Amino acid sequence: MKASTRTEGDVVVISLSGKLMGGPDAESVRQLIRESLEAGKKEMIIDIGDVSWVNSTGLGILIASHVTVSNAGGTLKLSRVSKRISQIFMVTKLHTVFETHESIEEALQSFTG
Amino acid sequence: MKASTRTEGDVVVISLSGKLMGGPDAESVRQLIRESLEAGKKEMIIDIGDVSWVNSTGLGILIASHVTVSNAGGTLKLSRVSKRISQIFMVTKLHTVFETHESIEEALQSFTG
Amino acid sequence: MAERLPPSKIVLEIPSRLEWLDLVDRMATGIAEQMAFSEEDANSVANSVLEAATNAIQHGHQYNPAHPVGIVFEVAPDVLRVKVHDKGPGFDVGKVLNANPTGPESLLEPRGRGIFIMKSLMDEVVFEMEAGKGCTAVLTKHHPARRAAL
Amino acid sequence: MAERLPPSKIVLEIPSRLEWLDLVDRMATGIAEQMAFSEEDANSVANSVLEAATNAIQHGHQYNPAHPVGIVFEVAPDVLRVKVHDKGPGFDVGKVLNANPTGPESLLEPRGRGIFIMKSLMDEVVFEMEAGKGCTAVLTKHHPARRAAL
Ligand SMILES: Nc1ncnc2c1ncn2[C@@H]1O[C@H](COP(=O)(O)OP(=O)(O)O)[C@@H](O)[C@H]1O
Ligand SMILES: Nc1ncnc2c1ncn2[C@@H]1O[C@H](COP(=O)(O)OP(=O)(O)O)[C@@H](O)[C@H]1O
Repeated sequence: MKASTRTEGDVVVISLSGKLMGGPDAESVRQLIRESLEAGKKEMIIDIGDVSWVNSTGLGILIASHVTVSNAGGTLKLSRVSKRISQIFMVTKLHTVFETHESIEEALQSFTG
Repeated sequence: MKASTRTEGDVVVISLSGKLMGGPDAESVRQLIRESLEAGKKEMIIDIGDVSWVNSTGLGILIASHVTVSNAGGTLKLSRVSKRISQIFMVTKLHTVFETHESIEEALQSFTG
Repeated sequence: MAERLPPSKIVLEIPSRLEWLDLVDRMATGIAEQMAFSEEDANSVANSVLEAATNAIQHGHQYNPAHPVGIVFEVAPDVLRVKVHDKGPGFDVGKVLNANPTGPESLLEPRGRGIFIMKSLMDEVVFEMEAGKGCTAVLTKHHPARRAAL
Repeated sequence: MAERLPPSKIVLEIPSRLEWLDLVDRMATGIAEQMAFSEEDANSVANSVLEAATNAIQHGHQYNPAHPVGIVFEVAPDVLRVKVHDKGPGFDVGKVLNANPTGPESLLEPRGRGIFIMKSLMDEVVFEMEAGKGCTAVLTKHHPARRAAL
Protein backbone atom coordinates (compact mmCIF):
# COMPACT_ATOMS: atom_id res chain seq x y z
CA MET A 1 0.00 0.00 0.00
CA LYS A 2 1.04 3.57 -0.69
CA ALA A 3 -0.42 6.61 1.03
CA SER A 4 -0.35 10.31 0.30
CA THR A 5 -2.21 13.26 1.80
CA ARG A 6 -3.29 16.69 0.70
CA THR A 7 -5.45 19.36 2.26
CA GLU A 8 -8.44 20.94 0.55
CA GLY A 9 -9.61 23.86 2.67
CA ASP A 10 -10.31 22.31 6.07
CA VAL A 11 -10.50 18.77 4.80
CA VAL A 12 -7.61 16.31 4.72
CA VAL A 13 -7.70 13.86 1.82
CA ILE A 14 -5.74 10.65 2.38
CA SER A 15 -5.28 8.69 -0.85
CA LEU A 16 -4.42 5.01 -0.54
CA SER A 17 -3.35 2.76 -3.39
CA GLY A 18 -2.29 -0.87 -3.81
CA LYS A 19 -3.42 -3.52 -1.34
CA LEU A 20 -4.76 -2.70 2.13
CA MET A 21 -3.93 -5.63 4.38
CA GLY A 22 -2.71 -4.74 7.84
CA GLY A 23 0.87 -5.20 8.97
CA PRO A 24 2.92 -2.07 8.19
CA ASP A 25 -0.08 -0.53 6.40
CA ALA A 26 -1.82 -0.06 9.76
CA GLU A 27 0.96 2.07 11.17
CA SER A 28 1.24 4.33 8.09
CA VAL A 29 -2.47 5.14 8.14
CA ARG A 30 -2.54 5.61 11.93
CA GLN A 31 0.37 8.04 11.58
CA LEU A 32 -1.37 10.13 8.90
CA ILE A 33 -4.57 10.32 10.95
CA ARG A 34 -2.64 11.34 14.06
CA GLU A 35 -0.76 14.07 12.21
CA SER A 36 -4.01 15.50 10.84
CA LEU A 37 -5.65 15.55 14.25
CA GLU A 38 -2.56 17.15 15.81
CA ALA A 39 -2.72 19.82 13.12
CA GLY A 40 -6.29 20.52 14.22
CA LYS A 41 -7.88 18.99 11.11
CA LYS A 42 -10.87 16.84 12.03
CA GLU A 43 -12.56 16.41 8.68
CA MET A 44 -11.03 13.62 6.63
CA ILE A 45 -11.59 11.64 3.49
CA ILE A 46 -9.86 8.36 2.80
CA ASP A 47 -9.92 7.78 -0.93
CA ILE A 48 -9.67 4.07 -1.77
CA GLY A 49 -10.35 4.28 -5.50
CA ASP A 50 -6.87 2.98 -6.28
CA VAL A 51 -6.94 0.17 -3.71
CA SER A 52 -7.21 -3.12 -5.59
CA TRP A 53 -8.28 -5.19 -2.60
CA VAL A 54 -8.80 -5.08 1.17
CA ASN A 55 -8.80 -8.08 3.48
CA SER A 56 -10.42 -8.14 6.92
CA THR A 57 -7.16 -6.97 8.52
CA GLY A 58 -7.27 -4.00 6.15
CA LEU A 59 -10.88 -3.37 7.15
CA GLY A 60 -9.57 -3.15 10.71
CA ILE A 61 -7.39 -0.22 9.64
CA LEU A 62 -10.37 1.66 8.24
CA ILE A 63 -12.43 0.93 11.36
CA ALA A 64 -9.63 2.03 13.71
CA SER A 65 -9.29 5.23 11.69
CA HIS A 66 -13.03 5.87 11.95
CA VAL A 67 -12.99 5.31 15.71
CA THR A 68 -9.95 7.56 16.28
CA VAL A 69 -11.40 10.42 14.26
CA SER A 70 -14.86 10.09 15.82
CA ASN A 71 -13.42 10.01 19.34
CA ALA A 72 -11.60 13.25 18.54
CA GLY A 73 -14.91 14.82 17.51
CA GLY A 74 -14.16 14.65 13.81
CA THR A 75 -15.66 12.92 10.78
CA LEU A 76 -14.09 10.40 8.42
CA LYS A 77 -15.66 9.64 5.06
CA LEU A 78 -14.61 7.27 2.29
CA SER A 79 -14.57 7.90 -1.44
CA ARG A 80 -14.47 5.69 -4.52
CA VAL A 81 -15.27 2.31 -2.99
CA SER A 82 -14.93 -0.35 -5.73
CA LYS A 83 -17.58 -3.03 -6.30
CA ARG A 84 -15.22 -5.57 -4.88
CA ILE A 85 -14.66 -3.67 -1.62
CA SER A 86 -18.28 -2.66 -1.26
CA GLN A 87 -19.16 -6.36 -1.43
CA ILE A 88 -17.24 -6.81 1.84
CA PHE A 89 -18.77 -3.66 3.32
CA MET A 90 -22.28 -4.98 2.65
CA VAL A 91 -21.61 -8.43 4.06
CA THR A 92 -20.03 -7.07 7.24
CA LYS A 93 -22.59 -4.24 7.52
CA LEU A 94 -19.71 -1.75 7.60
CA HIS A 95 -21.66 0.26 5.01
CA THR A 96 -23.72 1.41 8.01
CA VAL A 97 -20.54 2.74 9.65
CA PHE A 98 -18.86 4.52 6.75
CA GLU A 99 -20.30 7.42 4.81
CA THR A 100 -19.13 6.77 1.25
CA HIS A 101 -19.06 8.97 -1.85
CA GLU A 102 -18.62 8.25 -5.55
CA SER A 103 -15.81 10.77 -5.94
CA ILE A 104 -13.41 12.84 -3.84
CA GLU A 105 -15.19 15.98 -5.07
CA GLU A 106 -18.56 14.68 -3.89
CA ALA A 107 -17.06 13.81 -0.51
CA LEU A 108 -15.50 17.28 -0.23
CA GLN A 109 -18.80 18.93 -1.08
CA SER A 110 -20.58 16.91 1.60
CA PHE A 111 -18.27 18.60 4.13
CA THR A 112 -18.28 22.14 2.76
CA GLY A 113 -21.62 22.24 0.94
CA MET B 1 -8.56 -15.26 -27.40
CA LYS B 2 -11.66 -13.68 -28.94
CA ALA B 3 -11.84 -12.45 -32.52
CA SER B 4 -14.25 -10.22 -34.38
CA THR B 5 -14.15 -8.67 -37.85
CA ARG B 6 -15.61 -5.67 -39.56
CA THR B 7 -15.12 -4.10 -42.97
CA GLU B 8 -14.18 -0.47 -43.52
CA GLY B 9 -14.45 0.27 -47.24
CA ASP B 10 -12.14 -2.27 -48.84
CA VAL B 11 -10.23 -3.06 -45.68
CA VAL B 12 -11.04 -5.91 -43.30
CA VAL B 13 -10.28 -5.18 -39.64
CA ILE B 14 -9.78 -8.28 -37.48
CA SER B 15 -9.80 -7.41 -33.77
CA LEU B 16 -8.23 -9.90 -31.38
CA SER B 17 -8.46 -9.78 -27.59
CA GLY B 18 -7.28 -11.88 -24.66
CA LYS B 19 -4.22 -14.13 -25.01
CA LEU B 20 -2.80 -15.21 -28.36
CA MET B 21 -1.17 -18.59 -27.89
CA GLY B 22 -1.74 -21.09 -30.63
CA GLY B 23 -3.96 -24.13 -30.22
CA PRO B 24 -7.55 -23.29 -31.18
CA ASP B 25 -6.56 -19.62 -31.66
CA ALA B 26 -4.64 -20.55 -34.83
CA GLU B 27 -7.68 -22.06 -36.53
CA SER B 28 -9.99 -19.10 -35.70
CA VAL B 29 -7.60 -16.58 -37.20
CA ARG B 30 -6.86 -18.76 -40.24
CA GLN B 31 -10.63 -19.06 -40.85
CA LEU B 32 -11.17 -15.28 -40.72
CA ILE B 33 -8.29 -14.64 -43.12
CA ARG B 34 -9.60 -17.29 -45.52
CA GLU B 35 -13.12 -15.83 -45.49
CA SER B 36 -11.77 -12.37 -46.28
CA LEU B 37 -9.67 -13.60 -49.19
CA GLU B 38 -12.60 -15.61 -50.53
CA ALA B 39 -14.73 -12.48 -50.39
CA GLY B 40 -12.10 -10.77 -52.55
CA LYS B 41 -10.77 -8.59 -49.71
CA LYS B 42 -6.98 -8.49 -49.73
CA GLU B 43 -6.25 -5.55 -47.46
CA MET B 44 -6.35 -6.48 -43.81
CA ILE B 45 -5.56 -5.09 -40.39
CA ILE B 46 -5.14 -7.27 -37.32
CA ASP B 47 -5.72 -5.08 -34.28
CA ILE B 48 -3.97 -6.51 -31.20
CA GLY B 49 -4.50 -3.59 -28.84
CA ASP B 50 -6.63 -5.76 -26.54
CA VAL B 51 -4.28 -8.75 -26.59
CA SER B 52 -2.63 -8.97 -23.17
CA TRP B 53 0.16 -11.31 -24.25
CA VAL B 54 1.46 -13.40 -27.16
CA ASN B 55 3.81 -16.36 -26.88
CA SER B 56 5.96 -17.66 -29.71
CA THR B 57 3.19 -20.02 -30.78
CA GLY B 58 0.93 -16.99 -31.04
CA LEU B 59 3.61 -15.22 -33.08
CA GLY B 60 3.36 -18.18 -35.46
CA ILE B 61 -0.31 -17.32 -36.04
CA LEU B 62 0.55 -13.76 -37.01
CA ILE B 63 3.35 -14.94 -39.31
CA ALA B 64 1.15 -17.56 -41.00
CA SER B 65 -1.49 -14.86 -41.54
CA HIS B 66 1.08 -12.55 -43.08
CA VAL B 67 2.33 -15.29 -45.42
CA THR B 68 -1.18 -16.33 -46.51
CA VAL B 69 -2.25 -12.78 -47.28
CA SER B 70 1.03 -11.92 -49.07
CA ASN B 71 0.85 -15.09 -51.19
CA ALA B 72 -2.66 -14.05 -52.26
CA GLY B 73 -1.28 -10.69 -53.37
CA GLY B 74 -2.71 -8.80 -50.41
CA THR B 75 -1.31 -6.79 -47.50
CA LEU B 76 -1.64 -7.43 -43.77
CA LYS B 77 -0.85 -4.70 -41.25
CA LEU B 78 -0.99 -4.68 -37.44
CA SER B 79 -2.34 -1.99 -35.17
CA ARG B 80 -1.90 -1.12 -31.49
CA VAL B 81 1.09 -3.29 -30.59
CA SER B 82 1.67 -3.02 -26.82
CA LYS B 83 5.12 -2.42 -25.34
CA ARG B 84 5.16 -5.97 -24.11
CA ILE B 85 4.44 -7.47 -27.54
CA SER B 86 6.74 -5.11 -29.39
CA GLN B 87 9.54 -6.28 -27.08
CA ILE B 88 9.16 -9.75 -28.66
CA PHE B 89 8.87 -8.27 -32.16
CA MET B 90 12.18 -6.44 -31.72
CA VAL B 91 14.05 -9.42 -30.31
CA THR B 92 12.83 -11.76 -33.09
CA LYS B 93 13.20 -9.04 -35.76
CA LEU B 94 9.55 -9.55 -36.72
CA HIS B 95 9.24 -5.75 -36.63
CA THR B 96 10.93 -5.94 -40.06
CA VAL B 97 8.12 -8.19 -41.29
CA PHE B 98 5.04 -6.45 -39.95
CA GLU B 99 3.97 -2.92 -40.79
CA THR B 100 2.51 -1.62 -37.53
CA HIS B 101 0.39 1.42 -36.70
CA GLU B 102 -0.47 3.22 -33.47
CA SER B 103 -4.22 3.06 -34.11
CA ILE B 104 -6.73 1.31 -36.36
CA GLU B 105 -7.51 4.69 -37.96
CA GLU B 106 -3.85 5.26 -38.83
CA ALA B 107 -3.62 1.76 -40.31
CA LEU B 108 -6.78 2.37 -42.36
CA GLN B 109 -5.41 5.65 -43.65
CA SER B 110 -2.19 3.97 -44.71
CA PHE B 111 -4.32 1.82 -47.03
CA THR B 112 -6.73 4.44 -48.35
CA GLY B 113 -4.67 7.62 -48.04
CA MET C 1 -23.94 -35.14 -22.47
CA ALA C 2 -20.27 -34.27 -22.33
CA GLU C 3 -17.99 -36.61 -20.44
CA ARG C 4 -17.25 -35.44 -16.93
CA LEU C 5 -13.56 -34.56 -16.73
CA PRO C 6 -11.66 -34.93 -13.48
CA PRO C 7 -11.17 -31.51 -11.89
CA SER C 8 -8.08 -29.59 -12.94
CA LYS C 9 -5.80 -29.07 -9.98
CA ILE C 10 -3.78 -25.89 -9.67
CA VAL C 11 -1.34 -25.55 -6.79
CA LEU C 12 0.19 -22.42 -5.31
CA GLU C 13 2.67 -22.21 -2.45
CA ILE C 14 3.81 -18.94 -0.89
CA PRO C 15 6.00 -18.10 2.10
CA SER C 16 4.03 -16.90 5.13
CA ARG C 17 4.38 -13.22 4.43
CA LEU C 18 1.62 -10.72 3.69
CA GLU C 19 3.59 -9.30 0.76
CA TRP C 20 2.82 -12.47 -1.24
CA LEU C 21 -0.94 -12.34 -0.64
CA ASP C 22 -1.36 -10.43 -3.86
CA LEU C 23 -0.28 -13.55 -5.77
CA VAL C 24 -3.13 -15.43 -4.11
CA ASP C 25 -5.47 -12.72 -5.32
CA ARG C 26 -4.10 -12.86 -8.87
CA MET C 27 -4.50 -16.64 -9.01
CA ALA C 28 -8.01 -16.67 -7.54
CA THR C 29 -9.08 -13.90 -9.91
CA GLY C 30 -7.48 -15.58 -12.93
CA ILE C 31 -9.11 -18.93 -12.19
CA ALA C 32 -12.53 -17.34 -11.58
CA GLU C 33 -12.15 -15.52 -14.89
CA GLN C 34 -11.16 -18.69 -16.75
CA MET C 35 -14.23 -20.40 -15.24
CA ALA C 36 -16.39 -17.51 -16.45
CA PHE C 37 -17.81 -16.74 -13.03
CA SER C 38 -19.82 -13.50 -12.87
CA GLU C 39 -17.94 -10.45 -11.63
CA GLU C 40 -19.74 -10.68 -8.29
CA ASP C 41 -18.93 -14.37 -7.84
CA ALA C 42 -15.33 -13.79 -8.88
CA ASN C 43 -15.11 -11.08 -6.21
CA SER C 44 -16.59 -13.49 -3.66
CA VAL C 45 -13.99 -16.12 -4.50
CA ALA C 46 -11.03 -13.72 -4.45
CA ASN C 47 -12.14 -11.96 -1.24
CA SER C 48 -12.69 -15.30 0.54
CA VAL C 49 -9.50 -17.01 -0.56
CA LEU C 50 -7.57 -13.92 0.60
CA GLU C 51 -9.19 -14.21 4.05
CA ALA C 52 -8.27 -17.88 4.36
CA ALA C 53 -4.69 -17.22 3.22
CA THR C 54 -4.39 -14.26 5.61
CA ASN C 55 -5.46 -16.51 8.50
CA ALA C 56 -3.01 -19.23 7.48
CA ILE C 57 -0.17 -16.69 7.47
CA GLN C 58 -1.18 -14.86 10.65
CA HIS C 59 -2.75 -17.46 12.90
CA GLY C 60 -1.50 -20.72 11.39
CA HIS C 61 2.16 -19.81 10.87
CA GLN C 62 2.57 -16.55 12.82
CA TYR C 63 4.34 -15.04 9.82
CA ASN C 64 7.10 -17.69 9.92
CA PRO C 65 8.42 -17.48 6.35
CA ALA C 66 9.94 -20.95 6.61
CA HIS C 67 6.44 -22.43 6.57
CA PRO C 68 4.80 -22.08 3.18
CA VAL C 69 1.05 -21.72 2.85
CA GLY C 70 -0.34 -24.20 0.32
CA ILE C 71 -3.35 -23.36 -1.79
CA VAL C 72 -4.98 -25.92 -4.06
CA PHE C 73 -7.63 -24.87 -6.57
CA GLU C 74 -9.78 -27.75 -7.80
CA VAL C 75 -11.57 -26.60 -10.92
CA ALA C 76 -14.56 -28.48 -12.33
CA PRO C 77 -16.98 -27.02 -14.90
CA ASP C 78 -19.69 -26.32 -12.32
CA VAL C 79 -17.74 -25.86 -9.09
CA LEU C 80 -14.54 -24.39 -7.70
CA ARG C 81 -13.10 -25.81 -4.51
CA VAL C 82 -10.17 -24.06 -2.85
CA LYS C 83 -8.13 -25.65 -0.07
CA VAL C 84 -5.92 -23.35 1.98
CA HIS C 85 -3.49 -25.28 4.13
CA ASP C 86 -1.23 -24.31 7.01
CA LYS C 87 0.86 -26.43 9.38
CA GLY C 88 -0.43 -24.67 12.49
CA PRO C 89 -2.31 -26.09 15.49
CA GLY C 90 -5.76 -25.24 14.15
CA PHE C 91 -8.43 -23.76 16.41
CA ASP C 92 -11.78 -24.40 18.02
CA VAL C 93 -14.07 -23.97 15.04
CA GLY C 94 -17.22 -24.16 17.19
CA LYS C 95 -16.20 -20.99 18.98
CA VAL C 96 -15.82 -18.83 15.89
CA LEU C 97 -18.01 -20.38 13.23
CA ASN C 98 -21.17 -18.80 14.55
CA ALA C 99 -19.69 -15.47 15.56
CA ASN C 100 -21.62 -12.55 14.09
CA PRO C 101 -19.42 -9.48 13.77
CA THR C 102 -22.29 -7.37 12.41
CA GLY C 103 -24.08 -6.81 15.73
CA PRO C 104 -23.89 -3.34 17.33
CA GLU C 105 -21.48 -4.49 20.07
CA SER C 106 -18.92 -5.90 17.59
CA LEU C 107 -19.42 -3.69 14.55
CA LEU C 108 -16.45 -1.51 15.47
CA GLU C 109 -14.12 -4.34 16.48
CA PRO C 110 -11.00 -4.24 14.32
CA ARG C 111 -10.84 -8.07 14.02
CA GLY C 112 -12.96 -11.18 13.85
CA ARG C 113 -14.49 -10.89 10.38
CA GLY C 114 -12.41 -13.28 8.24
CA ILE C 115 -14.38 -16.49 8.68
CA PHE C 116 -17.67 -14.59 8.63
CA ILE C 117 -16.75 -13.08 5.24
CA MET C 118 -15.82 -16.51 3.83
CA LYS C 119 -19.09 -18.01 5.09
CA SER C 120 -21.12 -15.14 3.67
CA LEU C 121 -19.54 -15.16 0.22
CA MET C 122 -18.91 -18.87 -0.46
CA ASP C 123 -21.43 -21.71 -0.74
CA GLU C 124 -19.61 -23.88 1.76
CA VAL C 125 -16.78 -23.33 4.25
CA VAL C 126 -15.32 -26.28 6.15
CA PHE C 127 -12.19 -26.53 8.31
CA GLU C 128 -10.27 -29.78 8.36
CA MET C 129 -7.84 -30.26 11.23
CA GLU C 130 -5.78 -33.19 12.28
CA ALA C 131 -3.17 -33.23 15.03
CA GLY C 132 0.28 -32.87 13.52
CA LYS C 133 -1.09 -32.31 10.03
CA GLY C 134 -2.19 -28.73 10.31
CA CYS C 135 -5.34 -26.89 9.35
CA THR C 136 -7.07 -26.66 5.99
CA ALA C 137 -9.88 -24.27 5.08
CA VAL C 138 -11.99 -25.78 2.29
CA LEU C 139 -14.00 -23.18 0.38
CA THR C 140 -16.56 -24.14 -2.26
CA LYS C 141 -18.32 -22.00 -4.84
CA HIS C 142 -20.77 -23.42 -7.37
CA HIS C 143 -21.11 -21.95 -10.83
CA PRO C 144 -24.83 -21.22 -11.12
CA ALA C 145 -24.82 -20.79 -14.90
CA ARG C 146 -23.00 -24.07 -15.44
CA ARG C 147 -25.30 -25.93 -13.08
CA ALA C 148 -28.36 -24.62 -14.90
CA ALA C 149 -26.88 -25.76 -18.22
CA LEU C 150 -26.58 -29.40 -17.16
CA MET D 1 24.74 -3.96 5.51
CA ALA D 2 21.43 -5.72 5.75
CA GLU D 3 21.44 -9.42 6.47
CA ARG D 4 21.07 -11.53 3.35
CA LEU D 5 17.79 -13.40 3.60
CA PRO D 6 17.39 -16.81 1.97
CA PRO D 7 15.41 -16.46 -1.25
CA SER D 8 11.63 -16.65 -0.96
CA LYS D 9 10.32 -19.65 -2.84
CA ILE D 10 6.99 -19.48 -4.61
CA VAL D 11 5.64 -22.60 -6.28
CA LEU D 12 2.99 -22.92 -8.97
CA GLU D 13 1.70 -26.11 -10.54
CA ILE D 14 -0.70 -26.20 -13.47
CA PRO D 15 -2.11 -29.00 -15.62
CA SER D 16 -0.50 -29.21 -19.08
CA ARG D 17 -3.12 -27.18 -20.88
CA LEU D 18 -2.63 -23.88 -22.67
CA GLU D 19 -5.73 -22.43 -20.97
CA TRP D 20 -3.80 -22.23 -17.69
CA LEU D 21 -0.81 -20.37 -19.15
CA ASP D 22 -2.42 -17.10 -18.18
CA LEU D 23 -1.92 -18.02 -14.51
CA VAL D 24 1.79 -18.34 -15.21
CA ASP D 25 1.72 -14.87 -16.68
CA ARG D 26 -0.18 -13.45 -13.70
CA MET D 27 2.31 -14.96 -11.25
CA ALA D 28 5.41 -13.87 -13.17
CA THR D 29 4.02 -10.37 -13.54
CA GLY D 30 2.99 -10.16 -9.87
CA ILE D 31 6.38 -11.32 -8.65
CA ALA D 32 8.25 -8.95 -10.98
CA GLU D 33 6.05 -6.12 -9.69
CA GLN D 34 6.67 -7.05 -6.06
CA MET D 35 10.43 -7.08 -6.80
CA ALA D 36 10.11 -3.61 -8.34
CA PHE D 37 11.62 -4.64 -11.67
CA SER D 38 11.31 -1.99 -14.39
CA GLU D 39 8.38 -2.40 -16.78
CA GLU D 40 10.75 -3.62 -19.48
CA ASP D 41 12.41 -6.19 -17.24
CA ALA D 42 9.02 -7.34 -15.94
CA ASN D 43 7.95 -7.88 -19.56
CA SER D 44 11.15 -9.84 -20.21
CA VAL D 45 10.46 -12.10 -17.25
CA ALA D 46 6.80 -12.69 -18.08
CA ASN D 47 7.45 -13.26 -21.80
CA SER D 48 10.28 -15.71 -21.06
CA VAL D 49 8.53 -17.70 -18.35
CA LEU D 50 5.55 -18.07 -20.70
CA GLU D 51 7.83 -19.50 -23.40
CA ALA D 52 9.34 -22.03 -21.00
CA ALA D 53 5.91 -23.07 -19.72
CA THR D 54 4.55 -23.34 -23.27
CA ASN D 55 7.43 -25.68 -24.17
CA ALA D 56 6.87 -27.79 -21.05
CA ILE D 57 3.19 -28.20 -21.97
CA GLN D 58 3.71 -28.77 -25.70
CA HIS D 59 7.02 -30.58 -26.04
CA GLY D 60 7.58 -31.93 -22.52
CA HIS D 61 4.09 -33.27 -21.80
CA GLN D 62 2.37 -33.17 -25.21
CA TYR D 63 -0.65 -31.55 -23.58
CA ASN D 64 -1.21 -34.51 -21.25
CA PRO D 65 -3.25 -32.85 -18.47
CA ALA D 66 -2.34 -35.62 -16.04
CA HIS D 67 1.22 -34.27 -15.94
CA PRO D 68 1.42 -30.95 -14.14
CA VAL D 69 4.01 -28.36 -15.08
CA GLY D 70 5.87 -27.13 -12.00
CA ILE D 71 7.17 -23.59 -11.78
CA VAL D 72 9.35 -22.43 -8.92
CA PHE D 73 10.14 -18.74 -8.47
CA GLU D 74 13.17 -18.08 -6.26
CA VAL D 75 13.10 -14.46 -5.21
CA ALA D 76 16.15 -12.71 -3.76
CA PRO D 77 16.51 -8.94 -3.49
CA ASP D 78 18.82 -8.70 -6.47
CA VAL D 79 17.88 -11.69 -8.58
CA LEU D 80 14.91 -13.74 -9.73
CA ARG D 81 15.43 -17.35 -10.73
CA VAL D 82 12.58 -19.28 -12.31
CA LYS D 83 12.63 -23.06 -12.76
CA VAL D 84 10.11 -24.54 -15.16
CA HIS D 85 9.90 -28.29 -14.85
CA ASP D 86 8.34 -31.02 -16.98
CA LYS D 87 8.57 -34.82 -16.78
CA GLY D 88 9.33 -35.22 -20.48
CA PRO D 89 12.37 -36.75 -22.19
CA GLY D 90 14.21 -33.46 -22.65
CA PHE D 91 15.95 -32.62 -25.89
CA ASP D 92 19.32 -32.01 -27.50
CA VAL D 93 20.10 -28.55 -26.22
CA GLY D 94 23.16 -28.20 -28.43
CA LYS D 95 20.96 -28.39 -31.52
CA VAL D 96 18.63 -25.57 -30.58
CA LEU D 97 20.55 -23.31 -28.24
CA ASN D 98 22.41 -21.55 -31.02
CA ALA D 99 19.57 -21.46 -33.51
CA ASN D 100 18.98 -17.95 -34.84
CA PRO D 101 15.43 -17.51 -36.05
CA THR D 102 16.07 -13.92 -37.16
CA GLY D 103 17.94 -14.76 -40.38
CA PRO D 104 16.20 -14.22 -43.73
CA GLU D 105 15.68 -17.95 -44.33
CA SER D 106 13.92 -18.54 -40.99
CA LEU D 107 12.24 -15.19 -40.37
CA LEU D 108 8.90 -16.46 -41.69
CA GLU D 109 9.04 -19.85 -39.99
CA PRO D 110 6.03 -20.22 -37.70
CA ARG D 111 8.05 -22.00 -34.95
CA GLY D 112 11.46 -22.17 -33.35
CA ARG D 113 11.57 -18.88 -31.44
CA GLY D 114 10.84 -19.89 -27.84
CA ILE D 115 14.34 -20.58 -26.57
CA PHE D 116 15.76 -17.70 -28.59
CA ILE D 117 13.30 -15.32 -26.91
CA MET D 118 14.24 -16.61 -23.45
CA LYS D 119 17.94 -16.27 -24.21
CA SER D 120 17.47 -12.76 -25.55
CA LEU D 121 15.39 -11.47 -22.65
CA MET D 122 16.91 -13.18 -19.60
CA ASP D 123 20.43 -12.93 -18.20
CA GLU D 124 20.93 -16.68 -18.14
CA VAL D 125 19.04 -19.67 -19.55
CA VAL D 126 20.12 -23.19 -18.64
CA PHE D 127 18.40 -26.54 -19.23
CA GLU D 128 18.83 -29.29 -16.68
CA MET D 129 17.98 -32.81 -17.84
CA GLU D 130 18.35 -36.13 -16.20
CA ALA D 131 17.04 -39.43 -17.52
CA GLY D 132 13.80 -40.32 -15.78
CA LYS D 133 13.67 -36.99 -13.97
CA GLY D 134 12.49 -34.76 -16.77
CA CYS D 135 13.60 -31.40 -18.02
CA THR D 136 13.96 -28.09 -16.19
CA ALA D 137 14.49 -24.70 -17.80
CA VAL D 138 16.29 -22.39 -15.34
CA LEU D 139 15.84 -18.70 -16.16
CA THR D 140 17.70 -15.98 -14.31
CA LYS D 141 17.15 -12.22 -14.28
CA HIS D 142 19.22 -9.85 -12.17
CA HIS D 143 17.75 -6.69 -10.73
CA PRO D 144 20.11 -3.97 -11.98
CA ALA D 145 18.88 -1.31 -9.54
CA ARG D 146 19.25 -3.65 -6.57
CA ARG D 147 22.72 -4.75 -7.66
CA ALA D 148 23.83 -1.16 -7.97
CA ALA D 149 22.54 -0.46 -4.47
CA LEU D 150 24.70 -3.11 -2.85
N1 LIG E 1 -5.67 -21.01 10.06
C1 LIG E 1 -5.90 -20.75 11.37
N2 LIG E 1 -5.08 -21.27 12.32
C2 LIG E 1 -5.31 -21.03 13.62
N3 LIG E 1 -6.32 -20.27 14.07
C3 LIG E 1 -7.16 -19.71 13.18
C4 LIG E 1 -7.00 -19.93 11.79
N4 LIG E 1 -7.99 -19.27 11.15
C5 LIG E 1 -8.73 -18.68 12.09
N5 LIG E 1 -8.24 -18.93 13.33
C6 LIG E 1 -8.81 -18.48 14.63
O1 LIG E 1 -10.12 -18.03 14.42
C7 LIG E 1 -10.26 -16.67 14.85
C8 LIG E 1 -11.25 -15.93 13.95
O2 LIG E 1 -10.71 -15.77 12.65
P1 LIG E 1 -11.29 -14.66 11.71
O3 LIG E 1 -12.77 -14.77 11.70
O4 LIG E 1 -10.62 -14.80 10.41
O5 LIG E 1 -10.93 -13.27 12.39
P2 LIG E 1 -9.51 -12.63 12.75
O6 LIG E 1 -8.49 -13.36 11.93
O7 LIG E 1 -9.64 -11.21 12.39
O8 LIG E 1 -9.33 -12.85 14.20
C9 LIG E 1 -8.85 -16.11 14.80
O9 LIG E 1 -8.69 -15.02 15.70
C10 LIG E 1 -8.01 -17.31 15.20
O10 LIG E 1 -7.99 -17.45 16.60
N1 LIG F 1 10.63 -28.77 -22.41
C1 LIG F 1 10.99 -29.34 -23.57
N2 LIG F 1 10.92 -30.69 -23.73
C2 LIG F 1 11.27 -31.29 -24.88
N3 LIG F 1 11.71 -30.62 -25.96
C3 LIG F 1 11.81 -29.27 -25.89
C4 LIG F 1 11.46 -28.57 -24.70
N4 LIG F 1 11.68 -27.24 -24.91
C5 LIG F 1 12.14 -27.14 -26.17
N5 LIG F 1 12.23 -28.35 -26.76
C6 LIG F 1 12.72 -28.65 -28.14
O1 LIG F 1 13.41 -27.54 -28.61
C7 LIG F 1 12.84 -27.06 -29.83
C8 LIG F 1 12.94 -25.54 -29.92
O2 LIG F 1 12.11 -24.94 -28.96
P1 LIG F 1 11.66 -23.44 -29.14
O3 LIG F 1 12.85 -22.60 -29.43
O4 LIG F 1 10.85 -23.04 -27.93
O5 LIG F 1 10.74 -23.41 -30.43
P2 LIG F 1 9.34 -24.15 -30.72
O6 LIG F 1 8.75 -24.57 -29.42
O7 LIG F 1 8.51 -23.13 -31.43
O8 LIG F 1 9.70 -25.32 -31.60
C9 LIG F 1 11.41 -27.57 -29.80
O9 LIG F 1 10.87 -27.73 -31.10
C10 LIG F 1 11.58 -28.91 -29.09
O10 LIG F 1 11.99 -29.89 -29.99
